[in-house]
Amino acid sequence: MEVIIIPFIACLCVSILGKRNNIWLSTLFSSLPLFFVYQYFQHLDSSGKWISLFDHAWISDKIRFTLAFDGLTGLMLILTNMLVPLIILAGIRNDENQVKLTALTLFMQAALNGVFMAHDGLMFYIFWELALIPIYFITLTMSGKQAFKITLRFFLYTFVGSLAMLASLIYLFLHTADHSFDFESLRAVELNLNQSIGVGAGILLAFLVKIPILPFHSWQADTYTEAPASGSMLLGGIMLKMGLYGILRWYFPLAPESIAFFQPWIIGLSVAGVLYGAIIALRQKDMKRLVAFSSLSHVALIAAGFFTLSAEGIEGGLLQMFVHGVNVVGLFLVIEIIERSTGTRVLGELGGLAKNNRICMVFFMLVALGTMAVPFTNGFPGEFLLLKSLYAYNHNLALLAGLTIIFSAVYILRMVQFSMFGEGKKAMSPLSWNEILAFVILAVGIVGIGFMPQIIIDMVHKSVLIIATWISEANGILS
Amino acid sequence: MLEWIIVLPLLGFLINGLFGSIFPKSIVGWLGTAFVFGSFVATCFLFRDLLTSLPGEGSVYLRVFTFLNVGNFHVDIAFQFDRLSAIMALIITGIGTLIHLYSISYMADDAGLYKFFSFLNLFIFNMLVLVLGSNFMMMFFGWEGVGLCSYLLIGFWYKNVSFGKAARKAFIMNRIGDLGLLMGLFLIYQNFGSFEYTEVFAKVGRLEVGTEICTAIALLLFIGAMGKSAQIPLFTWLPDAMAGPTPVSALIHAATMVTAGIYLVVRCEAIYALAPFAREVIMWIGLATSLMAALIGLKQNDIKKVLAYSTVSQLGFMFIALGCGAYTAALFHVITHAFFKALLFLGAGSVIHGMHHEQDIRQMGGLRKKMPITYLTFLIGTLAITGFPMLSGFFSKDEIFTAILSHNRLVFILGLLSAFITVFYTFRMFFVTFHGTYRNHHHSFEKVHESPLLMTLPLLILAVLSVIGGAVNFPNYMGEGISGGLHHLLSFDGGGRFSPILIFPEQSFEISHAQEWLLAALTPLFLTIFVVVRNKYLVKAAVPEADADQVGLGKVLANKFYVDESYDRSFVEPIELVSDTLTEYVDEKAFKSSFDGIGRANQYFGSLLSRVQNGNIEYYLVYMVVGLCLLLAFNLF
Amino acid sequence: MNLPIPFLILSFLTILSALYVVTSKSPVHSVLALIFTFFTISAHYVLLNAQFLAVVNLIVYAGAIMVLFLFVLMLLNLSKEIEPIKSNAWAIAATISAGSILLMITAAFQVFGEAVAKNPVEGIGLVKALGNVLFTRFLVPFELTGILFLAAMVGAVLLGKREKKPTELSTNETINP
Amino acid sequence: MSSLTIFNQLEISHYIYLSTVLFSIGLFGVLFRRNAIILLMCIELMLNAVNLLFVAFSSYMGDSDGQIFVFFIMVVAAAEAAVGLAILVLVYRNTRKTDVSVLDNLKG
Repeated sequence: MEVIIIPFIACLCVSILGKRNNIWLSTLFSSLPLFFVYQYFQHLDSSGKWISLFDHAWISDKIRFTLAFDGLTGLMLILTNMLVPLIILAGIRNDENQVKLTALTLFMQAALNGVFMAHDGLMFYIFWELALIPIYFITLTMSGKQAFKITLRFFLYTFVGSLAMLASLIYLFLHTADHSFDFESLRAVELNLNQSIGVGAGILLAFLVKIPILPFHSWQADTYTEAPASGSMLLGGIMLKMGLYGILRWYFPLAPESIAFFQPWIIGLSVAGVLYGAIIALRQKDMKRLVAFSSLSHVALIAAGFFTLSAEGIEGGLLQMFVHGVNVVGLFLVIEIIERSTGTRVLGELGGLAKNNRICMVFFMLVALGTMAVPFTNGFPGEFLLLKSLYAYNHNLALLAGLTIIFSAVYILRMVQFSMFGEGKKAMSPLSWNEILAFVILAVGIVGIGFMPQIIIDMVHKSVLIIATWISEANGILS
Repeated sequence: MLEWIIVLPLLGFLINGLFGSIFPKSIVGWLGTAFVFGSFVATCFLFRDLLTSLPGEGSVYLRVFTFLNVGNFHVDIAFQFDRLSAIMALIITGIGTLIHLYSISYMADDAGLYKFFSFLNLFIFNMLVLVLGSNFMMMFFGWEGVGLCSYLLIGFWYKNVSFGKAARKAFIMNRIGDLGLLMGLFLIYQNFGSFEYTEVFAKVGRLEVGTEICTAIALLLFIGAMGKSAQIPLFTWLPDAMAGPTPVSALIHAATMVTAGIYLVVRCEAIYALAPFAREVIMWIGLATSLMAALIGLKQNDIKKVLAYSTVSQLGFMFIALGCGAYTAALFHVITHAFFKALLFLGAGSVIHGMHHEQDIRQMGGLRKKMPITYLTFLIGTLAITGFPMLSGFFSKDEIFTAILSHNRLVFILGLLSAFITVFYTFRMFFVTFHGTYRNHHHSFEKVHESPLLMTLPLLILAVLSVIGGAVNFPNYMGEGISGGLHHLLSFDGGGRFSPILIFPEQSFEISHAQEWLLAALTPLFLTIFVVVRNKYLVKAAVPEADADQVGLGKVLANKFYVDESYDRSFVEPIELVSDTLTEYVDEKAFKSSFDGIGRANQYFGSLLSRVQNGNIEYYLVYMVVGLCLLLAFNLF
Repeated sequence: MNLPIPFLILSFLTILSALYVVTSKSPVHSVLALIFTFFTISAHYVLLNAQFLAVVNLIVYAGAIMVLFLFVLMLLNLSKEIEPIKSNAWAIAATISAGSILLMITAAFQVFGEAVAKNPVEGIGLVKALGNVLFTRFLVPFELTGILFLAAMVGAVLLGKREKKPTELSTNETINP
Repeated sequence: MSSLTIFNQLEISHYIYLSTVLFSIGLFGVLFRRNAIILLMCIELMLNAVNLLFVAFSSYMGDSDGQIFVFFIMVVAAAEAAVGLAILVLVYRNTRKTDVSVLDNLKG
């Protein structure tokens, strides 16, 4: 409960204080939840089951306000509460928008924490939608020419998806024995194959749009590009993970019978998305757009890994979720700093920035390596496991998806080359302390996970096992 | 001891990388060198221990921590110091130390000196991980890591855009190979359930020759080797990689990294022994690479480019040997090649240094008088690479040809042709550079100078090694006691926990007396070519034409068979076209518009419906009445 | 069917005058016809033994409401105004709508209305009986109607009050001629 | 002939038909006419049709509630007429017309 309330109160304080608010204080407050997450971890027992943190009757006695916690949730909470302070910290800008952005980011943090902890279907849906509100306004903040149109597209897209999920949840709710939205009750509903496919399609749609998987992605690139840096970071770093988390936490347990039906489709689309995003990213000039498409490519691979239903795929995917969050935030941070000091983020207009700003260059290189999945950076173990799981599923698909390691090298190095190397066309101003601090924390994340990915795997392993058991029970197979 | 071998270069990287910018320049270089030298010393001691006090074990094993443990997949960060990795580690740290030493002086004027040394140390670290890792995962770590260092060092002078392009090309080409290697690794894990060399090879040992799995794995791994060791079709990056500082070319792109492919095949001998078809493929690709690179080398005028193509050509030889199953010969050639090619590159670096960064041999000439040490050592290197009798290159090439001869006559003849061409272009380069008259107009001849001691010392050491390097594995006819050292080392079976490197006994390449005579008759042929070259470039003092003046075959060769251009045409441009098409038409038009189309359709129907709301109460009344009627009707019927 | 003559005559007059209300071109004629309709309806009430309501109907509708209408007509001087006639399409639409409602309601009563048993009680339409019910069971609604009336009165007065600023009126006129 | 005897000869359906017809006439007027005053009068007519039905049922069933409702409806009708006419006067002042089709500012 604390992890939702603290950011929310901080959000209120920032709104009230207005311009007098202190960025360091906001950062401190937004990182406080990490401490509580640590405490929650102490409560976990060895079974890996969800432990209830808060339980109170809400709309009715059966629709309760329930928060629960397990390793999976813990991973997402760490990701959220680690990245949000960084986003706030890096977002210092001396204009009116800063207060607004900080307040909205804190609100977002509260909502995201809620999404990851919700144990009740309706609550999950409400937090899910609640997270959409701040990001909508954040995206609108930097009103570029097309901002409104793009934001509307983003909003409608995700909203339609969530409505489908709501319909599915309500359908399940009506079939529960005790008319409850509780996760366990929803899961206990016995569905036949057709029902399961229908319910699954609804739930899945919300997640696929959010991830986004190939045909549902057209909101993504524009939104990333138009949103202010903190918006892009929130979207790419954390919000996409909501969809992936949702697949694991809600789709797999609630409609396990339908997985076999959707599996080939989702994996096929994901692999197509991996290539599609990578190929488009090859030629982008706008750095943010490039990162958006590369993110499309990377995240699709995670989805494919999940749907292989193997331990490597799911746990590797979870690892990669965390890693992708760190890397995307790092990339957007660098791009933001470049844009702030040179006024552009178009590759043709930049070059030679390494000369002025060595720290930025080193960090950029590090994030780039992480994104390219070079060994001993964080990107490698996850991508390796994902490709391995995909390989076990289908050799040819793995080969196709594996092309991403070539393409990612091409577009990431191209981005580094044309912004950092070559003859200097623009100069960069020196970094401020808050930016350096953000860099250092992210760099530690990149290298640390690169060397010891097992920490994250251990965190989620038991929760994944439980979900895997549910899937195999429902499908009558023991894997 | 094993941990020190690996940790020291990493420490060097971290210290120089993090604090190098605040150290004085003089310290940075010596610091970097010291760490590598420390690693070299540790390797020597450990190697001695391995040979003396650990006779039964055959290897030293060090498990650090579990890297990943997911489902059935388990992989450790673990190291294994056996005879094969010991040899590789000795080359890496030994040559590495010399090149570090050389770089202190060579790079002294560069502002990014600390960066240079930290990258070099990082490279040594990664290379050691590659060869010392106890499983395929560790090898892959090192494999990608050296690729990264290669990228960083080729693009070291980042202000130059074309250098950056060369660096990216190297990295991406390597990545293409890595994809193949990665697929090979997946296949290995799927079939053998482990990445540990000992476990995998133990299981492989139970399979039969010609097993499809082995062939598939062998070919996939070879794709990785193609990328790293610059074989057709992935060789074009290596000549471009000469954009990096010369010590980098010597260390990475001649002596160590590019031989990782050979190491991979030798390491997986158990698999390749069962895959004759894959070996055949390797042999032919090696042959083609060797010939093609040698031909291109004929018309290159950049001193480093000539050496680069000769490296590609020599790597081709090594793969031919591997294809014939002559693993020892290949490894032998790796060792001798590391000596003389590092020597040649460092010599070239010395020339470039003395010529104030002029690399075109047409601008040189007569340098023999100004740089005697460089001249002398370069001559030794040249003789070694051309296979002058009793120098190191002679023995290793001889072994390779022995193996080829007993394997396939056609390959033997073509390989011989390639070796002749080597003689031709190497001496061409040598004569044009050091003999004749000085031809540069920008710098006066007086300004050309011999390099300082720090640079000539490594040259001298390497020259000595190039001369005596053949002692590593003298052929049988040199006498029972001193011959076949490397072969014995690799085939050693102590019966301990680890089996020998070469699990399947290497086939012995016995050749008849007639064939021995044939080989012996080759030396006069070498000499003939030497005389031809000497006549053309020394006596007649011919100067190679500019690339633009080339005609016919010469033009094709000068343009490197138009390989880069055809790659651009057949891969780069289509992909860019696809990318643009996807961006412009599919993403913008198809996906986005279709979604927007739904929105627009809604708006249209909305505007149709909104006409109903015309604000006129009369209409509303009619609607109301109609609605009432319908409601009643619905309830009634 | 054997219907009593007074009912037939009354019904005939009621419908006839109602039709005249609807069709008459002059508003004043409409008002007068409507008053006549109210009279006939009151007569119906008498037939139905609802004497009190018959009287109240006359007083309230014919006496108060219709006078209000007449006052307004005179106030606005609308007696001469000929309103624009709607097109034939409108006439047809209105006829069809009204006709179908007639049909529907009739049908509805055919289905549901036959079940009502005739159970007349003597004297429920008298003041005494109604007053008894009104001031006991319906006391609260009755009081509330009083408040409603008051509110309506205040509202009507407020709305009907002439605006203080004549300029505002004139601008409005120019905007909406 | 007293009213009671006539009452005894009547069936509820007669009044149903009568009030339905009246109601429809009022409705027709509402739909057909454009003069706001006539519209209001038609509404009164419809209300009266309903009243008539209420009274008829009340008498038939011997339940005085129906008549009470008629009483309330009259109250409401009077209030409605008062406010409606006041609005009408206001509209006329502003537009010089009582034509309802002019008042179409609430377009969708």
